[in-house]
Amino acid sequence: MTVRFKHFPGVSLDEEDFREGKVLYQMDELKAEYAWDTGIAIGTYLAGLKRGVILGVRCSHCRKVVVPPRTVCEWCFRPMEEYVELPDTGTVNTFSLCYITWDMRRISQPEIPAVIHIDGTSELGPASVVMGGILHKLGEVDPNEVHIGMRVQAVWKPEAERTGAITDILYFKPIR
Amino acid sequence: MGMRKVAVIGAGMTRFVRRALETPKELSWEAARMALESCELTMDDIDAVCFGTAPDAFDGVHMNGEYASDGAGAWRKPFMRSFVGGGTGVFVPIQGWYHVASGMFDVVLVVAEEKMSSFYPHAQAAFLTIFDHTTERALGPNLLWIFALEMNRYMTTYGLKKEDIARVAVLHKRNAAAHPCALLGDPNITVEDVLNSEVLAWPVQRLDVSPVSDGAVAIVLAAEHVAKRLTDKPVWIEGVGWNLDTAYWTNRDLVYPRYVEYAARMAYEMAGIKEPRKEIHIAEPYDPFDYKVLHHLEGLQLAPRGRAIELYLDGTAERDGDLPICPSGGLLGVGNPIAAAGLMKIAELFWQLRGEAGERQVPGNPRRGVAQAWGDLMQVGTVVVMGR
Amino acid sequence: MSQQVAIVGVGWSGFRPKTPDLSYKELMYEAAVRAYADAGIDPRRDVDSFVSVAEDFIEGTSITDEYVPDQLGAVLKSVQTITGDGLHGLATGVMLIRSGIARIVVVEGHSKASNILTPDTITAYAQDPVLNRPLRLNTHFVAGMEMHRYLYESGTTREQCAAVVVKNRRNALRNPLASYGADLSLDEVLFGPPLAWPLGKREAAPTTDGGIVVVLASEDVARALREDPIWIRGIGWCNDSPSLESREWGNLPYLQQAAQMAYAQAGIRDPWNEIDLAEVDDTYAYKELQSLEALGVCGYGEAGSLLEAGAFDLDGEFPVNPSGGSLGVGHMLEATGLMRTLEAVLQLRGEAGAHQVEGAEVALVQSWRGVPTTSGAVAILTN
Amino acid sequence: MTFLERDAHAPQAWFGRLPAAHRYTYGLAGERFFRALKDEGKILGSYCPKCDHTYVPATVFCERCLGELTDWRDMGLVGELHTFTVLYVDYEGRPLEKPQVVGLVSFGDGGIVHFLNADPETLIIGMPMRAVLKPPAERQGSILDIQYFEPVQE
Repeated sequence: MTVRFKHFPGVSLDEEDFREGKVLYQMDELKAEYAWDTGIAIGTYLAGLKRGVILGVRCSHCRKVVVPPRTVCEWCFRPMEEYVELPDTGTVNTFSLCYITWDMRRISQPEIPAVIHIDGTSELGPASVVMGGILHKLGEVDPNEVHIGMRVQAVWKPEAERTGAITDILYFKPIR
Repeated sequence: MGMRKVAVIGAGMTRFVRRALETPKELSWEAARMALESCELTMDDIDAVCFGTAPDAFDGVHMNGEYASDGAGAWRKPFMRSFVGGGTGVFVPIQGWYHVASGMFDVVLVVAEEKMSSFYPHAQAAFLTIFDHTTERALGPNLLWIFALEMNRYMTTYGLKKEDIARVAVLHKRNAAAHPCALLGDPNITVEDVLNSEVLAWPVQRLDVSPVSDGAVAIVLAAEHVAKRLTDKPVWIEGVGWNLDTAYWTNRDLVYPRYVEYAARMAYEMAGIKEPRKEIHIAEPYDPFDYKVLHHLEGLQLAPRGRAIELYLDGTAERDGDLPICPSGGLLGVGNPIAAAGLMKIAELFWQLRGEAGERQVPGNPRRGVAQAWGDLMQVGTVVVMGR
Repeated sequence: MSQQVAIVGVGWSGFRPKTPDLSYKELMYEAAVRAYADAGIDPRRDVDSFVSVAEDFIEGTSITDEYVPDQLGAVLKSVQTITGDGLHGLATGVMLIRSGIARIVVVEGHSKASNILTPDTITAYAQDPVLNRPLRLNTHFVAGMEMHRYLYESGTTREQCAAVVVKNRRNALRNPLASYGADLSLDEVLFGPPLAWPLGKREAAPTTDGGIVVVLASEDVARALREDPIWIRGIGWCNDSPSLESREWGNLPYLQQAAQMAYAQAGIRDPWNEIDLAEVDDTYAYKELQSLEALGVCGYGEAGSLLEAGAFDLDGEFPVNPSGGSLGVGHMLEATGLMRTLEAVLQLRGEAGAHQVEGAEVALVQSWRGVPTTSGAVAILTN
Repeated sequence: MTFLERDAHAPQAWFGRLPAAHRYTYGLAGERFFRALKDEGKILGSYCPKCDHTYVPATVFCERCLGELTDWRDMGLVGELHTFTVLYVDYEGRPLEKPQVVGLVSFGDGGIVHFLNADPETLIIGMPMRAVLKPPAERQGSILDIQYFEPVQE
């Protein structure tokens, strides 16, 4: 290529080019709103959260327990058999200390997203690649003390304020 | 029944830049035209067009494939856009491959384009909506979260050190200094620079990450009988593989990319490769973040689990090493216009295997290379093996 | 490479304007279970490759292919998403099998149109952001302009277009999967509310929800799986200029080309005589007539009078949209081509019930990706 | 097919949106086309000698052969009405109080899509239409620098 081509196209602009009117541009914003049907499994999961319960499901075939609920086991393609009320405790599988919001604003106190392996779900081991983990955040903890393997428990919103959402759990905090 | 042989016979690309003046159509056109010129074909010779671009949220056009299709040469041609998130750049040549291998087309133009700068104010915000709309988005996640979560799991499991992982970023950015299209090539960058860069989402720091960019890449694929007529240096697509893991990413162990392994095994089987480490001479694994390369090298069976870093520590990965890794400079150095970045790796192997990579040329007449991309919720692996 | 490709299983779910009882994943799962049972396969053991058709802004998710595998039994398998109509997905399956890399391929498409609260502004985001979108026009204007030019060039009348609606919604009365069966008079369509003159609101297909899964197999596998596979004898697809300014308006050259590609593979020279039924795009009523002409079923400007003469009726010489089409079944977004494929498969198996076309042996299926695109695909199926 | 039941108290739907805002550059062709419209009040086309095809608005590439187009031409302000519609719904799909008349006015082998300032009853496909531009001081380099097209008065 360097053998054949001497010139590569692509005109690079700077932010100043926009500010100073050197380039023409058009702004627009997408208006895209949805009411996603929650359906059987996730609808029931959300109803459980409103009650203060984390629901998992058990596969009718491989007996695996996972969270969040789904109607089919993705591994054996058999229907999930029943809901399982799980404890609101678990173990930190992995975490991060994040200094950037979703829209790239910088924050001084880090958010602590974590994958939390909920107790009572399938174990992750050398023979198994599946566990019942969920994405959430950690709170009431010194960022320097967070570690993989840390035991945590959900901190719920007051019952009256719960809406049937993953944010009905405010965060998970260390079990002391 | 033997499969129909398919060759790459031409390639072209734009510079990867932070903000391009060109529209997505124009970027696609610039790359497509170069690819055609490189093998002295015209649009009359093209039977079908395959197009790759990652989420519409970047370019900012619903059905972006349709919108950009004229720039990619799709006027009055069979045209399709395929889509496997970040894996798209190495998937779209696979799509081109099966267009030709099916016997339905002899010459196919493959174009990948991304204009991330259209997303305003910052492209990273587009990634909020890759998360599950009901169970995850309410937490306000960003893309850095999942990378950081995965990197932490990987580092902690194997006891890897950040200063070692930083050597990946250093090598790739140094390699990119020799790439005329590179956005972040830097011959003098050091491990200290990476370690001193801003912490975004620990353990991920600014220089662990590839830059948001705009750009396009195109290649031309041809069936064997056409390829042999058109060039005396065809580069064959010897193997293809792709694989998608469960969407429930929090139910998986992020320490190891099984989807990459499965995709690689599929491609190796087709290519007849039994010992990848010995039979592959150049690797272009996907490197949007430095630790990802290590992850992917392990999935590609080019290093034992937890030990890919050794390839960087002992010099194996360097351009004149035993297994040069990302001699292009990769996404970390050249830039990461998502789909285009993956196809850039295919173009790099094409140039390297033909001995046309100029300053970046890997010594020793390499005969075979592997390119790989990855995407979605740490979920998809796409692999292409090329040889001459 | 000369490998024939067959449809060995079909499954569906939903087919109602709203499906509030199921999430999109559950909708997909139900369709998949039916299709796998119909084909007699286990997805975890038997399927080599999966193809879904979807667009991000329709789903409300970026990189929406992420959420495909689990409910199809496709985890840790080869899965790809095509941002195209279901027929593009079908064509992808055909290519995968013909290349030799797969022997059984699953193609999935679904519509959760009822979950989209802002369909018009989403569609508008498909307009050119610099040339067209600043005018802030509802994208139906593209259909209004196309219909007007088509009527002008072809001599087709508004009455003939309205008659498409009457026919298709009557056909839908016989189809239990159709959401919009109705016995309308021509005047009720013609003098209904306007949308983009000359296009009336009742000439634009309403949407419906549903999931469709199709199982494809190579010839040897198909013959082993069932006695009555449906063969994909030809499949073609093509684009015109995407720009409103330089495309053709009265004709559909991309569809002509897609049809020629499919016909050449299937060995069809005389569509009118060699094809027994057609499922043809009717996103807007005029498109059915314009498409039939581009498909070479009749000459340019002739479809309207043939329609009026009853040729395209369920019991006519060349039944068109016996299912009720998008006007009668409901438009299923990217899944539309698969909805039409499903209908063709049921017809060719003789399982279409009250809207069965007697003795159907060759079916044509065609689809368009809607405004503002110029993307069409055609398939020829036989039993 | 499921063994699971839906909790009767389950929320029906989860409401959300896909937040996305964009800044679009006009590109190589758009920069030149719209600056000519803004500064000189001209509609430019570009000609492909290989395909004998004139693109309006001007593009830098020929979509037929992918050749680069360097022969740019002033197309004048009068084109021919190729097709039009009367639109009864607005951008969001709500009924319009005053319907919009919209058409494609052809120039060369392309044209401009815009509002038509005329009683639709008086419009005929094929009639000449003139672009009415905003005053120079109000033009910003946008398709809206054209206010509308209107029939050319005899």
